[in-house]
Parts: sequence; C-alpha cells; structure tokens
Amino acid sequence: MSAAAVHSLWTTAAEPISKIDAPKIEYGQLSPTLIVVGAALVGVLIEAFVPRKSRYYAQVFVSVVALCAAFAAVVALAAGGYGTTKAHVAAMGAIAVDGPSLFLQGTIVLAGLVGLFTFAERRLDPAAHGNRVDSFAAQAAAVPGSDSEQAAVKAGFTTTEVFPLLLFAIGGMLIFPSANDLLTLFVALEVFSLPLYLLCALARRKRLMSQEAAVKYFLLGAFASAFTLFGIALLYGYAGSVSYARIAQVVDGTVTDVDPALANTMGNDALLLIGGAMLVMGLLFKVGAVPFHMWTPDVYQGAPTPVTGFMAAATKVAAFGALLRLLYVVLPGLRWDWRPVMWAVAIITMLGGAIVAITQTDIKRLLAYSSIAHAGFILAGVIATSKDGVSSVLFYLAGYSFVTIGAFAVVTLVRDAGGEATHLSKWAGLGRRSPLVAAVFAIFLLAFAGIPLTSGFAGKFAVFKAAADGGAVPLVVVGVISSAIAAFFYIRVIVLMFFSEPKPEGPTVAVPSPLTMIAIGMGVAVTLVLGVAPQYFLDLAGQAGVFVR
Amino acid sequence: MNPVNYLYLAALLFTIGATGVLIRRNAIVVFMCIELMLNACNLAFVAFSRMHGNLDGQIIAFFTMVVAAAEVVVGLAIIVSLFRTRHSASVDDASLMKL
Amino acid sequence: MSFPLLTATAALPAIGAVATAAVPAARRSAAKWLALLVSLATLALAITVLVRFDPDGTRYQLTESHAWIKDFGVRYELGVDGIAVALIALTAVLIPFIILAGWHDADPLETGSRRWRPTQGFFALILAVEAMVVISFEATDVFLFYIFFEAMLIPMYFLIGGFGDRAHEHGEEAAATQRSYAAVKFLLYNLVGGLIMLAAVIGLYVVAGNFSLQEIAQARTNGSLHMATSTERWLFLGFFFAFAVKAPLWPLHTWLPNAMQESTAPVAVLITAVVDKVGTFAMLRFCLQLFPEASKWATPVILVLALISIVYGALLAVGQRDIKRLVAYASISHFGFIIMGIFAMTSQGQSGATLYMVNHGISTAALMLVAGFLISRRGSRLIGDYGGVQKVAPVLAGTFLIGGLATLSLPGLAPFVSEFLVLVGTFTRYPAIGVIATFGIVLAALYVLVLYQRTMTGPVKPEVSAMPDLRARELVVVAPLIVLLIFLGVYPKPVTDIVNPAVKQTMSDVHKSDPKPEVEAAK
Amino acid sequence: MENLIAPLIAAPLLGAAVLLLGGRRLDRVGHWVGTLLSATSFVFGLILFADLLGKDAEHRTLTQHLWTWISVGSFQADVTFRLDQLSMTFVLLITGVGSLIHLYSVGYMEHDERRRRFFGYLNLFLAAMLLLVLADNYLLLYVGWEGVGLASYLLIGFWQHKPSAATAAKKAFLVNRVGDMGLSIAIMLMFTTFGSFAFGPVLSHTGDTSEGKLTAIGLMLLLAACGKSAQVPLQSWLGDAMEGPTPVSALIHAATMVTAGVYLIVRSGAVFNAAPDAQLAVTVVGAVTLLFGAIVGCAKDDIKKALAGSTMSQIGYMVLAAGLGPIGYVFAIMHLVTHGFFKAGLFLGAGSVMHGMNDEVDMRRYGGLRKYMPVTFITFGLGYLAIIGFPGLSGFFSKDKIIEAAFAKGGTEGWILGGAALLGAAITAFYMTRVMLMTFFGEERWRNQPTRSPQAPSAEPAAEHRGEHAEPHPHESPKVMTIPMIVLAVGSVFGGAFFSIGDRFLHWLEPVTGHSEGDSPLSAAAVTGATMVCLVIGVAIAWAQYGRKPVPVVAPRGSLLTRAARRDLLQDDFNHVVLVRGGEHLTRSLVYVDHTLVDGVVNGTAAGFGGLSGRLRRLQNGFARSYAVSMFGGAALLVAATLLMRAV
Repeated sequence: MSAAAVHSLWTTAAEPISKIDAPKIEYGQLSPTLIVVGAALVGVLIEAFVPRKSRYYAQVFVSVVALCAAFAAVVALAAGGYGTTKAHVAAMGAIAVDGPSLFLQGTIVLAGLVGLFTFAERRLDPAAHGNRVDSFAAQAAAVPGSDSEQAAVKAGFTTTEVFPLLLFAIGGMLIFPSANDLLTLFVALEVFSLPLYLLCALARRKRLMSQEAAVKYFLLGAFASAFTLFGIALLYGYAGSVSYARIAQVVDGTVTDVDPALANTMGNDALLLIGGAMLVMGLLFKVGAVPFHMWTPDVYQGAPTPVTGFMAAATKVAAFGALLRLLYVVLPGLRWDWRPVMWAVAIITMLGGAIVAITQTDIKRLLAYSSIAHAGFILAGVIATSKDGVSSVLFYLAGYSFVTIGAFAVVTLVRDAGGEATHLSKWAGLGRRSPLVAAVFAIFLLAFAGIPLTSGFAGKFAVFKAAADGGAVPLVVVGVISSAIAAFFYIRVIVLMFFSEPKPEGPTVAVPSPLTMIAIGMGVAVTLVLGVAPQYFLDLAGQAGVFVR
Repeated sequence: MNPVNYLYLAALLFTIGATGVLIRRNAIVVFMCIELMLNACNLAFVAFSRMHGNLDGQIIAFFTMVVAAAEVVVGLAIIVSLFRTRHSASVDDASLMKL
Repeated sequence: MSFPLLTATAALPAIGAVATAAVPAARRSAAKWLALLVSLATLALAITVLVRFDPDGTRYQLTESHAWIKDFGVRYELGVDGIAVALIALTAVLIPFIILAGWHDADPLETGSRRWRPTQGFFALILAVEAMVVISFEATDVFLFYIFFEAMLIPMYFLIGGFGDRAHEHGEEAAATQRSYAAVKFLLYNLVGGLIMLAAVIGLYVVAGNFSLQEIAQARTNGSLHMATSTERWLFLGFFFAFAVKAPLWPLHTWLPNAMQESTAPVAVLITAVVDKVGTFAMLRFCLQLFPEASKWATPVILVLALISIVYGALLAVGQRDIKRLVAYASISHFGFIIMGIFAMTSQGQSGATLYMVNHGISTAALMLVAGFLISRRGSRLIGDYGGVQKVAPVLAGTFLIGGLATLSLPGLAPFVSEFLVLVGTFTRYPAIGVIATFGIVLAALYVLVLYQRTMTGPVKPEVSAMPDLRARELVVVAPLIVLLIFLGVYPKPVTDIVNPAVKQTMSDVHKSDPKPEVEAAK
Repeated sequence: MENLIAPLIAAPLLGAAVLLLGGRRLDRVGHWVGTLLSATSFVFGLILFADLLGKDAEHRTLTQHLWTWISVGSFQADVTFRLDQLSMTFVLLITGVGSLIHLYSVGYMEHDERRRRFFGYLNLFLAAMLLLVLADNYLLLYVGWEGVGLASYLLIGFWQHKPSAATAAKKAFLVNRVGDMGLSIAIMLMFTTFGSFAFGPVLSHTGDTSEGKLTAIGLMLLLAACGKSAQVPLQSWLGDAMEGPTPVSALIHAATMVTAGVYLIVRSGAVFNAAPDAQLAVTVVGAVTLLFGAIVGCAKDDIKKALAGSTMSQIGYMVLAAGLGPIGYVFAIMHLVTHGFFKAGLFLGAGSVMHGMNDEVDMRRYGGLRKYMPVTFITFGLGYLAIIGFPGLSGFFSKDKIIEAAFAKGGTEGWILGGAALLGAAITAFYMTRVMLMTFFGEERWRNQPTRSPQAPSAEPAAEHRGEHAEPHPHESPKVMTIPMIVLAVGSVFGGAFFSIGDRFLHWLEPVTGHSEGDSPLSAAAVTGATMVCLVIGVAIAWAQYGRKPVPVVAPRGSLLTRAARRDLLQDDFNHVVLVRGGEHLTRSLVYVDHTLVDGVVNGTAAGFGGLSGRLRRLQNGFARSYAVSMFGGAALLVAATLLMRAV
C-alpha cells in the first residue's frame, strides 16, 4: 500500500470536526415510519406505567390510532406525488421515498392493522378464571406448566407487550423496502426481525412448540443476517460506499475513483459478486425461498397463529420490497449475472414448495409450504427486470398478504380442547358443521390456487405476464405446472371440509369478536375485489412501479 | 502490513463462525459463533474503510455492535426460556416440529 | 347502447344462484321453485336472443364491449354468432329439465348443522354453472372466456363431489370417497388443462398485446399481426389441450366416466350435455380463428385421435357393467364425432359438429335422465341388477328405448342428421377416416341394444317387480326432450339456418372451401 | 294427384302414433284402428294406381316435394316422394298384403294383452316401408331403410320377456346395421362423386364418372341389400327372426321388408349397369344364397325356420335376377311380388297350424292335419304348389323367367348361374314337399304327445287358455284368419299368369327398369323342361323320404351336411366364435387397458409426486442445524453460481 494513500488517510482523519454540517431530515416524508415507531415507544411507556387491567385497551387503542395515522400519512404522501413526480431520496440518502416504498408501506401498514386485530382477539380462548385472554402467553417468562404460570393465569395476566413489539416490527418493515443504503437496510432488517423472534415465543398454548419455533427462527435468522452483513461488507469493500446509488454507479462503471491500487490488489468484481450473492441470500431467507426456506414450516407452525399470519404476510412484503430495490437499483448492471441464478432459485422454490406441500397433514405447515411456492411465483415476477415486473410483484404482494392473514385468522377459529385444531384430519366435514367458515376458507384456498375471479389469479397472471414479456417463458411453464401441483393440495383441504363425513369428536368453530371478523372480511373483500375488478389497483401498482435512483 | 490480510482473517473468522453454527449443539455456543461471524464482518468493514480511506466502514462497525447487542438480549431471552423449560440448551433437543 | 341482452342472459342465472343459496334452510321447496323459475326466465331470455339474432347479419351480434382490465388488455366483450346462439339455446333449454329431474336428488337425509343446506346449494350451483357456461359461449374476449372456462370448474366440482346417488352398493361411506375421488379427478384434469391454456393465453398476450378475438383475428387476416410458425403452433397446442381435456378427447377422457358415474343423473347430464360443449365450441371458435395455420397443421393428428375416441369409446361402452359409465363412454365416442367434424374443415363437417353438440345434448339428456329415474327406483347402477323392466314400467322402458335409439342416431331422430353430416363432411376430404368412423354406428347399436336388452327385456327380476312407472314430473322432463329429438330429426332447418353462416365464416378463417364433387350433377 | 302420396305414408304413421301414445283406453278398438288405417293406405294406393294407368307409360312418374330436410353447403337433402311404376308396385304389395295380415293378426293376437301395441308397430312398419319405396333420394330411403329395421326389431322382440326373442331382435338390428353402414358409405360416395344423392342426378350421370367409383358404390349398395334381404354373408339374422309372432314373419320377413334389398338394387340399376364387377358380385351373392337358404330349409324341423330358409333362397333368386341387369330386373320384381303372395300365404298357414297346435312348431310333432284344418290345408297347399313352380301357378312363371335370364347371361357365368338356379328349384321342390308331407300327411304324431313348445310356455297367451301339457286338439282357425289366407292363395294361384300373359308386368315396369332380351343358349322351352324335371326329382325324393316311411318324432342324427344345415351351415357358430367371443375379449381387454394404462399413467403421475413429496419431506427433519447446513450450502451455491455466470 502506497505511502500517499496512508498520508491521505491520516489527513482526512485530522480534518477539523467543524466541517461536519448538521444532517437534514425530511421528517414529513418519513412520517409513516416515525409515527409507528413513536407509537411503539409510547407502548413501552404504557407497559411501564399503566395499570395491568387497562393496559390491553390502552395498547390496542394506541396501536390502532398509530397505524391508521401512518396509513393516512402514506396516502397523503402518495397524493402529494411523492410516489411519482416528487419521488426522491430523503434523510441524506438513507431512505428512498418513491412509488414502490409508498405502495409497500401502505400495504404493510394495512396488513399490520389487520394483523393487529387478530392479535387483539380475546373471544376465542375460553375465559381463564373469568378474565378474557388472547392467544399469547400469560407470562412468557414463566416455565410452561409451572406454578408461576398457573399463578399468572389465575391473576389473568396477558402479555400486552406484543403490541409494542408488533409496532416495532412494522416500523422496521416500513424502513426495509425504502432503505436506500445498505446500513439502513441491515438495521431495518434487525429492527423488524428481533420483535418477530420474540413474538414467536409468546404462544399461550403449545408453548414448547412456540419456544422451539422462536429458537429456530432466531438462530437461523441471526445466521442469515450474519451473511447479509458480510455481503454488505464486501459490497462496501467493492464500492467504497454503502449507498445504493453509489454502488450502482460503480457497478455501471460511471464512477471509477476506487483506489486503483486497491482495484488491482484484488479482483473487485469477485467482491461485488460474492457480496451481492450473500446479501441476496439474506433477503431470500426472509422471503423463504428454497433452499433458505426450511425455517418457514416449523416457525409458522409453532408461532401463535396471529403472529404467523402477520409474519407470513408483512415479512414477505417487506423482504420482496427490499429485494426489488436491491436488484433494480443497486445491481441492474449485474442483471446478466444474477438472472440465471434467480431463475434457478425461482424454479426450485415453486416446485419444491408445491411438491412438499402435497403430503402435509397440519394446516399451518400446509400454508407455510404454500407460502414458499408463492414466493417462487413472486420471484418469477422479480426476475422480469421491467417496470411491469415491479408493478406485478407489488400487486401480487398486496393481494397475497390479505388472503394470508385472512386464512390464518380462519385457522384461529377452528378449536378443540387443546386450543387450535390444526391437524387436517380434524377439519373433516367442517363444511357440514359451519358452512360459512368453510366457504370462506375455501375462497382463500381457491385464491391461493389462483382460480379465476380471485386475487390469486389476477396476481399470478400479472406476474407470469411480466415474466413472459421478459422472455422467461420456461419460468412461466414451470410456474403453471407447479400451480397445477399446488392446486392438488388446496383441493385436498376443500374435499376434506366438504365431502368427508364430520368426525363425532371434531373441533368446534368459535364465534369470534368483530376484530377477527374484520380481518377475515378484509381478506375476502380483497380477494374478490382484486379478482373481479383489479384495474384500479393495477393502475396504482403501475404508477408505483418506478424506483428513484 | 497489507490490510488485505485483515480481510483474509475476517473471511477466516467468518468461516470458523459459520462452521461452529453448523457443528455445535449448545444453543449458547451456536449463538456465540454467530456473534463471531458478526465480528468478522466488523473486521472486514474496518479493514475496507481503511483501504478506501473513508470512515463509513468504521461507523458501520459501531452500528453492528449495537445491533449485535440487541440480538444478544433477544436471543438470550429466548434461549434461556427454552433452557428453563427443557433443562437443556441443545438445539437438537428442540425438534418437536418436523416433516 | 341498447339493453345488454347477453349480459342479462348470463347474469340472471347468476343472481338466481345467489338468491337460491340464500333461501333459508327450512324452505327447501321454495328454493327448488325459485331455481326452476329462474331457469325458465333464462330460457325466455335465450329465446329472445335467438329471435333477435339475424343469421344473415354480421358475424357477431348483440355485441357489448366495456373496458375491464386495461393492464391485461382485457375487455368485457360479448357477442354471439350462430354457433354460440345454438349452444346458448341448448343450455337454456336443458337446465330447467335438469333442475326438474333433480328435484329430489338433494333432499338431505342426515341432518347436519342447522345451517347445512344441501338443497339450496345444489340448485344454486346448477344455476351458477348455467351462468358461467352461457357467458363463456358469449365471450369474444379470450381472457374473459378463459376466466369463466376455469371458474366453471368450481361449482361443477361441488356438484360432482357433494351430491351422489342415494343408494350405493358399498354403502354411503365408500360412496363418499369414490365421489370425492371423481370430483378431484375432474377438477385436476380440467385445472391442468386450464393452466396449460393459461400459459398459452399469456403467450398470446405477449404476441398480440390484447385479447379481443375480433381484433386478433382481423390483425391475423390483414397481416398486421404476424406469428412465427412455431409460436402459433405452441399457442394452438396450449389452447387445444385444455379444450381436448374438457371435450374430452382420447386419451384425456378418463375423468368423464368417473365423474358421470358418481354424480347424480342430472349433474351427469350437466357435465356431458352442457359443460363439455364449451370445449368443442371453443375449438371451433378460438383454435380455428386464432391459429388457422396451426389448426391445419395439427388436423391429421387430431382426426386420428378423434377416430380413436369414436371407436375406443364405443368399444368401452360395450364393455361396461354400469349404466352411467356406459353412457359416459358413449359420450366420449360422440365427442369424437364432434371433434372429427370440426377438424374435417368442411362446411358439412362443422355444421354437422355444431348440430351434433345440440343433438347430443338433448339425446344424452333424454337417455341419462331416464336412466337416472330407473336407478333411483332400484338403487343400483349395475346393468346386471335389472331385467324385464318393460313389463312393469312400459312407459319408462319406452322412453329409455327412444333415448337409446337417439344415441345410436336412428334416422328420423335428431342425432342422425348431425352424425351423417359429420361423416359426409369428413368423407369428402378424408374418405378412409370417414369409412372407419362409420363403424361407430354399428358399435353404437351394439351398446345401446345390449343395454336395453339386459335392463328392460327378459323375465322380470323380483327386485324390479314392484317398480312404479314414470311419474308425472318425470314425464314432464322426458316428453319434451323426445318431442325435440323427433322435431329436429325431421326438420333441423331452424338450427342449420342459424349455424350455416357462422360456419361459412369459420371456413373462411382457415382459408378452406368444400371439395368439389367429381361430377357436377346437382340440378 | 301426387298430393295423395304423403297421405299414403301418413295414414299408417298416424295409426302408429295413435296406438302407441293412445294408452290403455284404446285397447279394445286399437287393432281395428290399425287395420282400418292400413286399409286406407291401400285404398290411396289403388287410387294412385288408377291414376298412373290413366297416364301413358312414359309419364307415369309423380313426385311430391314436402320440405327441405337438410341443407348445408352443397349438401341438399329434400323430403321428396317419387311414385313411379316400380314404387307403385311395392306400394300395392305392401299395403295390400299388409292390410290382409293386419286382418289376420286381429284373430291371431286376440289373446295378447299388448295387441294394441302390436298393431302400432305394424303400422309403424308400413309407414317406414312405404317411405323406403317412395323416397326420391337415397338419404330419405335410408330413413325408411332403418325405420323398417326398427319396426322389425320391435316386432321380432315383441315378446320381450322371452330372452330368445330379445336376443333375436337385437341380432337382427345389428346385422342390419352392418348393411346400413354400406348404404351410408354408398351415399357418401355418391355425394363426393355426383354432389348429390337424389335418384335423378345420380342415376342419370353414371356415365360421367369412372367405373371404379361406380363399382365401389355398387358393392356398398350390395352390402346394404345383403343386410336387409338376409343374403350371404349377412343372412344369419333371418332364422332367429322367426321368434316374432307369425304375422310378423309373414309380412316383414317374407313378403315385404326382406325384399327391400332387391328394390334397392333394381332402383340403382343404372349404377350396376355401368359396373359389371358389382353386378357379378350381386349375381354370385344371389346364387350362393339361393342354394344356402334352400339347403338350410331342408334340414329344419321348425316349420317357421324351414320357411325362413325358403324365403332366403327365394330372395336369392330375386337378387340373382337383379344382378343380371336389364335382362332380369323385371323378373326379379315379378318374382318378388308373386313370392309376396305365396310366401305370406304359407306363413299365415303355418301360423294357423301353430294356432291349432298349441304353438307347436316342430313339424315332427305334426302330421295328418289336413282333415282337422281343411282351409289351412288347401291354402297352404296352393301356396306350396306356387312356390315349387307348379305349372300355371304364379311361382312357375316368375321363377322360370329368372332361370332363363340366368342362362341368358351367357358364357360360363350363364351356365353356372343357370345351373345353380335349376338346382335351387329342385331343392325347393324337395324341402317344400317335406314341409307339406310332415305337416298335413302321414300319421298323427301329435297323438298322446304333451306339447313342449320350444318357446317359453307363456309365449302366446293364447296358449295359456288351452292349458299347457295337454295333448293338442287341432282345429281350424277363425274366419278373420282364414279369409286373408284364402285371398293370398288366390293371388298365388293367378298372380303369375295374370302378370305374364301378354307380358303385362314387363310393359308396366319397363319404363323404369329398362329391359333387354339376352340371347339364351337354351330355348325357353328347354329351360322350362329342365325346371320341370328338377321339380319332379325334388318332389320324388321328398316323397321317398317323408311320404313312404313314417317320420320319426325325434330327429335322426343325420348326415354331416344335415347337421351342419340344422345349424345354419355353422355360420352362426362362426359368428359366435369370431365376432362375439373376439369382441368380448377385445372390449374386456380394452376396459383393462383404459383402467390400467390410460388412467394408470395419470394416477401414476399423481402417486409419483406424492412419493417425491414424501421423500423431500424427510429433509425437514426438525434439527435447526441441518436447516443451517442447507442455508450454508445454498449460500455457497449462490456464490459459486454467480461467479460461474461471470466466468462463462
């Protein structure tokens, strides 16, 4: 390393501090995130100061208000043209305020709101010692089955911390897709991951499974984020900066002021490629793409169902948002390197998810695998690398998230003595006992299967169309085949519900409070609206299809 | 000394950490290995920032430490509760859910 | 913008379906009557369509067009040509009879929850199917067609899997499992077909940029839209596969016997007489219009497959021990004729094929519904369990025989006209195939007469000795069908007049004209 | 006047509709309604006949266009009727004989509770048969063609509770369908060749096309004729068809329907004239069948089956004649008419005998019946004389002419065909004499013989009245049955003479069929002489066998030929082994294939995915570390692949 370089380094360090000017933050444009995170902090304070009895109401109130406000803010920004004309990079290059981020933030906030309703549901579990309880542990710290737990239950404790945790997670998710430099990306990743790890561990029933899910999710998540971080490091090494724009320029070759000495000491394309790959891998883990999917079924099964629903929906949205931005803004120059690889990933994800799902016997695991298959479909759209690709993915995500939350909300309703009856055999003849619930669930399944007149079909069509336009015809064919395979197991469930005789000691269907009803109703509504009259939302996604650079 | 060597070291540490995650049973140890990987990243960041002659990397390193700390909090909470439930911190014991 | 007649024709049964489903559990008969009335009203609308349609007018009439999904290039475009009108009429005519025939098929035996309303569901689903079938006959937008072509599967699926024959040789439990097997098989076959078609639909969009049948066809003719030969062929195959599954064409047929065997007779009729027609109709409308060259390219293979279907289906029908399976295989044979007629690419062939769709609908309905009445009396589908029925129930036997004679296309009954047209149409261009296909008429006679002999003639079996003859309701179902069969057999002009111009159009789409006779002897 | 053609068909059709839809309330009058309507149709026929006679020979063709039936592109089928001398002849035969047999049936079916429906079917048959002969194009003819097939199916199987009857009916329809296949293919050929299948265009343009085409058409028409007229190789159904009530056998399977094939060939004369090979085929079929039927007729003990064999053979004569071309057409038709008289008479006689013998059909259990049923004896006897061609009776004229014509064909063909015809005459004489002797002469073998009717006991409810196992009390049949027999007897006596004196029939038919005198190597006299000789020989042998010696009640084993003949010369056995068995095996194996192969592939695929799923599933073994391994591996692959992409 040359002396000059050393000298310059020292002098830079010796610059007087006064040169650093105060950062300029556009609070208005970051308001959605700020509102949510602020509310989360309020929630923490509530936990600290509000008496136990009224915490639940306070928390729910704050969260609902916050999320509504956040959504309003998103709408306002979009209306203000920040999604299209005024799209730009805010917070000194840390956050991009543009179409995709606003669309995704809107989706996430809404999904979060619906998820919140399922969190707040307290009618399903039979009242313990006269106080109504939700699906979260009375006292997470208490050992399952121990006296302390008994006491906690008797005292009617509930883990109201879930609400701030949820808000934190949402906050992180709001930043994730709009992060405009790798550091923000990483921090956001952790900010929404850590609360989720905790939430997974908080189930009221089947706590062992819940804790196991949390451990697996946490260890694997941390493992993956380590890769992400190393990837970031390498990219930083390659470009000398972590800002998307900067890296993109270096990749394009528009900027070449990387230290030439450095350039020839190591093949920095290797840095770029390896770093990119590891970074992408971290995101693929979050979206649950094969072969980084293996946490999904276990975690989905073990986590409290409301958490599963929220996680399945919102995490996918956020992660795909980030992936899109990464691939479209940072690495478009590498298109020809990553496209084939992503092809492969998409293909094995679609097929793997669909095939393994065939033999599942637990409804939550089934949905988990189905979500993997869907990740594959969405990847097909991501690969299109066209404006259509972006908007189709956005549309798909919007539709998919609500169907997912709705589906898991239905799962919370079907219960027997041991809590939720998630084993498929128990769903036999559900259609006879309570046709309405069965019908609703059937609608969700059909949407998953992509039957016309449901959001699933519109989304699938949009994605495949974009892919085919992008010349990925084989991908479309595989997608079609795997949706055929997938159809098989969705239909299996429907058969089970409607055509098989109800078991005498089968589960009962709990009558939920309006909260869950809203969640489910929302799911049905979105399914049908996006299925029958998707044009408005397609337009929305279409306008939102451009990233700011 | 050529800072590139630090990178090699970082890569090495990272690999060691990853390997540890793959082969060790005790959740705590696994977790430590992950921390090791994070530290490897930090080393890389610092090394790169020195090469590029800008401070981004070093700042990122601080961020990473904070994040890692937060991770420790959450992680230990989870692992400890698991341990108290099962009286074992082996990740292999936690395999109720499979197939 | 006049009154949207076509939309109304499709919407009415749809609304009716919702209304029927909403009828409270206690008011079963109300639901039945409601469904019947709706279907009759729909029939009225269909007749108005028939009247308002001018055979010599423009190709597509009563058209409606509204923007729908701009981003997919999808418009809500309806319009009917002669072929569609004929088939809509067929559908609208058959549904009331199907409803009437299934009057008691869905009366619940066991009491599920208070909210379990099989009867309402049954009739609602039938109406839903009608709505979707009608609109897919009307759609002139490929995407619109595709949507209902697929969506149709869902109600059909519940009809097959949810409602079966009352008595069953192996008890209700086994029946349920077999039913759901049949239903799933039906759904998966058609879904796979549909999904492969989806790929082709997307491909079509990539190539053409929109889905309007007329625009694409126009662009193809005036050359502004060029398709690479291979592309066209792949797309054609994608479409054709789906239609061939639906039709069904050998070797994609095995779902049909299961489905028809397990479902109640009215539903079986719904499948083979109404829903499957969408497949053959779509071949005529979409395959030929969108991919004329590819269609001609594929013709030889398709003709051979159709030929196999004809002979193979008939032979298997001979070998069946189950009445409904027999009818199912007979239908497969008949669909072979239809497809053969379509791809013979002669006006006789295609008019014959269209006519065949109508006639086969009616004749199968007659045969299958009477068979259903028979089965409901004895509680068995096995041919061997019957014998000497004509002695105790002469009217039933008589109507059954007429249905059978129609199925073997006896001259004087409607199916003869269409079958002969198809044969002639094929013969004029492919003599060998025409001749082999003619063997089908012998085999048809074989399976029909064997069926009749085993069930109706011979000494009276004790089990059937107390069998009542057709009841009033059942007569009301059968008699009109038989009248139709005879009328269209003696005077098919009303249908042919509507169909011929449309067929002429299709022929010009594929740039084909009838071969000239060797000697111009016609006066 | 042509407007009377439609009513001609409509009357019996109306009858069929009324009787079949009318329901039980018509049970008491139904049979009279049916008879009346068929008679009406006969009257219409006579009126039209008179009208034709009024015109001069060249303008004796009436056509009536009702409506356009099918019209697609150049495919044009009209519902148009054509009444010329040929069809007129058939109309009179059909309606005349038909009405008589209706009348006869009134008595014969008296005790059957389904008599109304029987008459409905009879009327349906008349309508279809009339349509067949009056159609102006082949497609419309085809309608009648299958219509009579249907009627015959219904009537053969009229006693459906008898499995044998049901089977016979099915067999008849199926064999006919094979023939119909030929007809439909012929029609298609005509359409592709002439662009039409109406008699006019087709028959007037035979000159404009290749002989090959015409030969093909001709052969297909022949196939059709074989089916309908029970000619070898499609003759097997006729014997079993005797399961039907006797009047049916008389009307459909003797007088009218089975002769439709002859009508078809004669009607299509123009085609055959231009296709010698096809003609040859026709003559061969005719010759073979006339011998085949005759031989079968010799061996049968069932009186109806014996007569059936004879029918087959007589039609063989007609077909032979028709195959000879213009030389033979007229005589074919003439023989057809006379045969219509005497064969119908014979069958009615047989029916009358059965009526008096508790439905016993086995001639070995008859004998000496002449004094118990004189009218039957006399009418039957006259019919007998007519058929064997006793000089002066109708059979003599018509058959003699055919034999002449056969020789007139000239060349070796001529000799062979003529010889066959002569031989046939001899055999005819033999088996008819045999029938006559066994039935009406000899000792009364039915004495103390409880009847065991081969048909199911309750076959004809008439039997039930007379109590089953008692010894039969032969008695004459009621007037309503005997009168038709008498009338037909008269016809069979004088018909031939009436037609031949002054070649009336020839001149009547010539304008349609054309006629040419062949140059026979033998003089007419010689042929007649030869025929007489054969006749005498035949009668003599029969007398020697059945007249002098008593007839054993139990049939002797008989020679190989006899045994073969009893089994229709093993033709049925052949069918059974080759077609029925083979077919069964084919279908059964196909069912298997469909289940295991076609369906199996699909189910197999599904199962395959299931298995794959099951296997992949095991990877999800619940151990977090193995998940980590897959992630690590995945990451490695991802990196490697990305680098690889750049490398290549």
